[in-house]
Amino acid sequence: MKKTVEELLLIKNTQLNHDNFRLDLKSSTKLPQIFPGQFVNVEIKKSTEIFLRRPFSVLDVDYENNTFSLLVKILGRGSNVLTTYQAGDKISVIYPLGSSFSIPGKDEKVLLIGGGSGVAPMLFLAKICGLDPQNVHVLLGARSKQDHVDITAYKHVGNFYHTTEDGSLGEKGFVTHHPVFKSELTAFDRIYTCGPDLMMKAVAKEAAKNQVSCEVSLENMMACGFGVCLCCVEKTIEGNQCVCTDGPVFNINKLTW
Amino acid sequence: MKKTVEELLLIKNTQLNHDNFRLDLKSSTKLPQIFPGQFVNVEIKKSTEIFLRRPFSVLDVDYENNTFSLLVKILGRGSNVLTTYQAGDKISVIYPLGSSFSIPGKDEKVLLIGGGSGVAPMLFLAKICGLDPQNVHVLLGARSKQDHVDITAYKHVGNFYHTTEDGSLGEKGFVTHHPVFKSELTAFDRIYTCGPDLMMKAVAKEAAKNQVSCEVSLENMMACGFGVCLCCVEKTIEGNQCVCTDGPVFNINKLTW
Amino acid sequence: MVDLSIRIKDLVFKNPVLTASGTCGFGEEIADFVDLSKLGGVVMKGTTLKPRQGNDYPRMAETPSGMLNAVGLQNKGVDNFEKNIYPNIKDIDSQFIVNVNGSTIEEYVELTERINALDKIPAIELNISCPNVKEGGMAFGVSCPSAEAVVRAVRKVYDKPLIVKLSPNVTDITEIARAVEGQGADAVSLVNTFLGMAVDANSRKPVLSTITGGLSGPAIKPIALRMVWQVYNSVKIPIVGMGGIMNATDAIEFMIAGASAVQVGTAIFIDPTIPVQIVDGINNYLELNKIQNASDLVGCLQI
Amino acid sequence: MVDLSIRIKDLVFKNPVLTASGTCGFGEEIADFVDLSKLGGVVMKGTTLKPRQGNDYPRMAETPSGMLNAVGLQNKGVDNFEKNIYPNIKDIDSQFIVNVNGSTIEEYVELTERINALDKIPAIELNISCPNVKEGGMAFGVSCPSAEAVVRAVRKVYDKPLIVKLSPNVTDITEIARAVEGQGADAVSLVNTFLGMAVDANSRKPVLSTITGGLSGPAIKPIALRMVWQVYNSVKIPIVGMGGIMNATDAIEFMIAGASAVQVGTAIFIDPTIPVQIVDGINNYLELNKIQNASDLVGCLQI
Ligand SMILES: Cc1cc2nc3c(=O)[nH]c(=O)nc-3n(C[C@H](O)[C@H](O)[C@H](O)COP(=O)(O)OP(=O)(O)OC[C@H]3O[C@@H](n4cnc5c(N)ncnc54)[C@H](O)[C@@H]3O)c2cc1C
Ligand SMILES: Cc1cc2nc3c(=O)[nH]c(=O)nc-3n(C[C@H](O)[C@H](O)[C@H](O)COP(=O)(O)OP(=O)(O)OC[C@H]3O[C@@H](n4cnc5c(N)ncnc54)[C@H](O)[C@@H]3O)c2cc1C
Ligand SMILES: Cc1cc2nc3c(=O)[nH]c(=O)nc-3n(C[C@H](O)[C@H](O)[C@H](O)COP(=O)(O)O)c2cc1C
Ligand SMILES: Cc1cc2nc3c(=O)[nH]c(=O)nc-3n(C[C@H](O)[C@H](O)[C@H](O)COP(=O)(O)O)c2cc1C
Ligand code: FES
Ligand code: FES
Repeated sequence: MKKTVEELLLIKNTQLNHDNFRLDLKSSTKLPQIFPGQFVNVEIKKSTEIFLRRPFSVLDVDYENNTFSLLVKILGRGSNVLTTYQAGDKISVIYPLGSSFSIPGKDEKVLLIGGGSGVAPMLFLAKICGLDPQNVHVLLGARSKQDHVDITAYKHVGNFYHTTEDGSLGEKGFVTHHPVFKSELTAFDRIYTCGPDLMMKAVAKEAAKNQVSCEVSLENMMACGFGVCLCCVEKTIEGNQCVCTDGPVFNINKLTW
Repeated sequence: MKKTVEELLLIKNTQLNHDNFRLDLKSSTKLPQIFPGQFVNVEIKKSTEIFLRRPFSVLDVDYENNTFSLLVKILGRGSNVLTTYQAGDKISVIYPLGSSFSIPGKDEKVLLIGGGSGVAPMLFLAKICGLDPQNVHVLLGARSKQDHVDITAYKHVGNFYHTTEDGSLGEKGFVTHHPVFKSELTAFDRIYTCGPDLMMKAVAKEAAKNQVSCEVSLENMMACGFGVCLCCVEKTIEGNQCVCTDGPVFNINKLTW
Repeated sequence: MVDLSIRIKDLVFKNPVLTASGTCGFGEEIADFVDLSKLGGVVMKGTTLKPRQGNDYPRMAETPSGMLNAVGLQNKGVDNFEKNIYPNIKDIDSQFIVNVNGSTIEEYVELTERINALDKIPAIELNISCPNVKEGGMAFGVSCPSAEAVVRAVRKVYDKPLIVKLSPNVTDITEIARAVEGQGADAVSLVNTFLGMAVDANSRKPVLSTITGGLSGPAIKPIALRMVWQVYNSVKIPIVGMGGIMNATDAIEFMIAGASAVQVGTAIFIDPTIPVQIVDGINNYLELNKIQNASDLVGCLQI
Repeated sequence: MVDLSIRIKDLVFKNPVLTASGTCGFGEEIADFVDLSKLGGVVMKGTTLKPRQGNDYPRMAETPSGMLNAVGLQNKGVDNFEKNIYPNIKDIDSQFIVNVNGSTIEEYVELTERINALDKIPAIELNISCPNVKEGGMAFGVSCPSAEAVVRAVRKVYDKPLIVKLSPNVTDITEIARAVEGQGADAVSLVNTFLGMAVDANSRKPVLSTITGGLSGPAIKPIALRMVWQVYNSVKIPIVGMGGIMNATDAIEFMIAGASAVQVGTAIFIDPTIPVQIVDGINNYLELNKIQNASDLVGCLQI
């Protein structure tokens, strides 16, 4: 898919919880096809402090209206300013970028594990992969109930489970402590995960041990996002590879974790 | 008057013509006293490109409501971004800065000459000096009618004259071509002027020739605005002086023009 | 119609705007965004004889109006270049320049000979200023004798235009420029990145795996511009200027200060269409100011 | 309660935050905004024996995340300092340091002697790195022999803490640092401004009356930080770090890299309350991280 730099129109900025926002962006032309796991690189002009773009995964696409959305969690300076943008603002975006999750086979049973803002690509994937909702299991982890991002639009794509570290929503503990992960892991054909490094590594470890196919989405620091700076590398069994072009989605059997 | 750094609230941003805006700023505490000719130094955060503050003269003060206004003409990057600020935005301002125009004696006849955004301190001065409107003559120059800034609130402070370079409003030509300036100059006790360098120099030359007291307001490039960087200097008969502290208002007999 | 073309020795660039090494891959990576044939030239990613994995992650830190990188010349080596890159670029209507790197003079020479054999590579940029490698790189570029030694050796085996890329991490860049001019360099390009560092106050560790890295972007523009002007006043060979160029005005400033051509680097990360926008911007500037040839701008600073 | 105090030789600063020379006048100019006694110290505007008018206007250009200045040591000379400044500052509860400048070694020495006679000036900062004067200034600071010569001469007539301010416009700043340490400097402060330049593309003229000027502000922070770290690893005397410090995090990074104290310069132009905010910020950081003494931070970078 051809990558472009485009000024998009912010049509809606919705606060989802204390530090997560959903931005809906509209293109004035036909949207390129965007796959789950792919990301966009966003210019944040309204701040004296930001120089580089900031990468965000695509949360959902509406081809009919040529809009797509991002889920932005406030982490630092850039994400903070971005969430102050208002409907009507223009935002320059480079997209679509990176690799996507592999689409599961028709009857496969999949487990999608999202933590923090890592829920974004998970839900897009859940929607796209067109499986019988019976076969789709989504496990979302957060620190506590108030950190959980509720994207109700997705409620129909499958079975939802939650964990929170303080037990205020769903199971108490990390995603890897949830029964669906602990006891039913080998029942899944594929696991997909996106979130904090530690979470993904814990998931990957169990998946590898149980020989379940597992794909992770990495969030290495990026300068360009389209493969020219070589800053975002991850060690793989084939040497250093760019997370922005060879990834962000990697099958764990390719990583040196 | 003590200088402070304060976050002010932008309560109104009014577009006056194609490239001039009036910003009304409100302090949450009691305003310090501000004199005509004084300026404020404004931080412009909403842009990746601006580093230093930008100085703007005070156009008017409303002590009752603890508000004052600025007249901002779009000249470059900073002024451009500043005019996109909206009511409700916070703006950090260092103020009040610099020297002020000398207040005329009770029965003196004064001529105030403003060009471009230089009309800002002129009108504030006209309002403050408390003269019989008969004795106040305000001459405003602009390139053409559409560049003229109409601040009707001031219409009662004195006699108004206009020049435009293309003749689309008032006399055709520069301010120095206007009859009130050309033929009645010696009738004035004081001349005050603020605007483009070339205009002020032309005014100063005639004033000096006719031995009429004349004060000009300079707009040298500033880094700090409060006398520590020594970047804004103007050559005077007493050596280099800071426009931000010794000025911006200078009597022309102090300058080496 | 103004004439945008500029010349380094006998090599003609259709316009003065090149992309900088390490910021545009081998050109192909930005082909989605721009028509490469609109560029004056493309300086490709730093190449070495043998493949290099580069430095460990993390390799990047954002800084005020700039960034630090510590890539460390990751590349697949010259064999891969010949086999997999050269065939794709050789017929594109622009000038594709190889950025030549080595840990020893012998490596520089051997690599240059390999590149010399490639017909459609019209020039090399000899990188004696990479701050991110343990051996060679910048070490060659910060003293006159070592800079002279590399250039002398490479000059012997290379007849096409030889551009030597200088390090700004020196007390007097004109000294180095004169030294390499003395050894037959056809042009100098400057500047490479400034040695910088980032610290994470929370972890109290360096941000980069290599502790220090190379600073690029608009932050360095005023220093780079000064160096271009100083070098312009002390050598006769053309200068390719770079360092923080983000738009046509920046590029024009470098040309006024003495650069015959410019390279656009970090700006590409912000927007890969910037180099082509700069070509258009220079064109407009020349038309507006009724200047016939881009080359008339070079060094026209009025003092 | 954490202990913010730091020490250079036998001189105690109540906290590690000083204002940088040329950016806070003589302290009085920012007294409207801050309680000067909350600062670790104030390094006053560069002073010379005789009054200096400085360079012509324009003296300033904004640059990406920074600025160029070409003030050229405008000051009213030491007589005026003694008569009109010293009496006002001598009883303020902070450390007021004179930034000493000269065109010749003799001038440096004579001025130092004059300052030595002022009881309440506890230290001088010897500026051998001003890029904006035709004679002296940076010329002394970019080679070891000349740096040594000035420091040697000044050391002879000055017993109180002698801080030498280094230029970043050198190939190897550690060499200069070691040289001045060898001549008895009690501390080094770094960095002064980087030599830079701005061009006006419309007029095709330099923006500054002096063509080149000194670059300061956050743009230079990564380079300054690297230099502090390098110098920390090569001298034993304390380092006063500066260059683009805008907030407490920046200041802490400099301390982690090896600075015993920091100076805040250009940031004051943006907001003169920043130095005091930084004092508070360092205090909070130490409390949060359960670090007892500010001095424990110095050079604690984990590699
Ligand atoms: C492919 C990809 C997809 C992503 N998708 C999403 C998403 O859908 N929603 C979302 O909220 N975030 C996502 N992120 C992370 C997002 O890019 C960072 O949160 C953002 O760049 C932080 O910018 P900042 O200016 O707020 O932080 P800064 O002020 O620059 O830094 C604050 C902190 O954030 C850390 N940080 C900075 N950049 C990154 C980064 N690239 N990855 C991880 N940590 C970083 C820094 O180390 C620092 O500690 C994604 C990142 C990548 C690489
Ligand atoms: C004491 C004082 C009072 C002022 N009062 C007003 C006022 O009431 N209303 C108003 O609109 N403007 C006023 N100005 C001018 C105003 O400060 C500049 O227009 C503004 O700083 C330009 O910023 P910018 O980012 O838009 O321009 P930039 O993008 O920084 O520069 C664009 C152009 O503006 C010129 N410029 C930049 N700064 C100045 C400056 N300080 N003075 C003159 N030209 C400059 C530059 O040379 C450049 O050519 C005043 C200036 C001073 C010093
Ligand atoms: C990520 C990155 C990688 C780079 N790699 C190289 C390289 O391989 N060879 C080289 O000569 N310069 C390299 N450079 C330096 C640039 O070519 C250029 O000299 C420098 O970035 C200054 O220009 P800029 O500010 O426009 O980026 C690299 C720069 C960056 C940012
Ligand atoms: C306007 C200006 C004037 C300066 N004058 C002096 C001076 O007189 N003596 C001196 O040693 N340094 C002088 N400096 C350098 C600063 O003290 C400091 O070393 C430099 O600006 C880097 O720090 P910063 O980035 O925090 O400003 C001056 C800097 C500026 C911006
Ligand atoms: S972010 Fe530049 S190559 Fe991946
Ligand atoms: S602007 Fe800094 S002294 Fe006037």
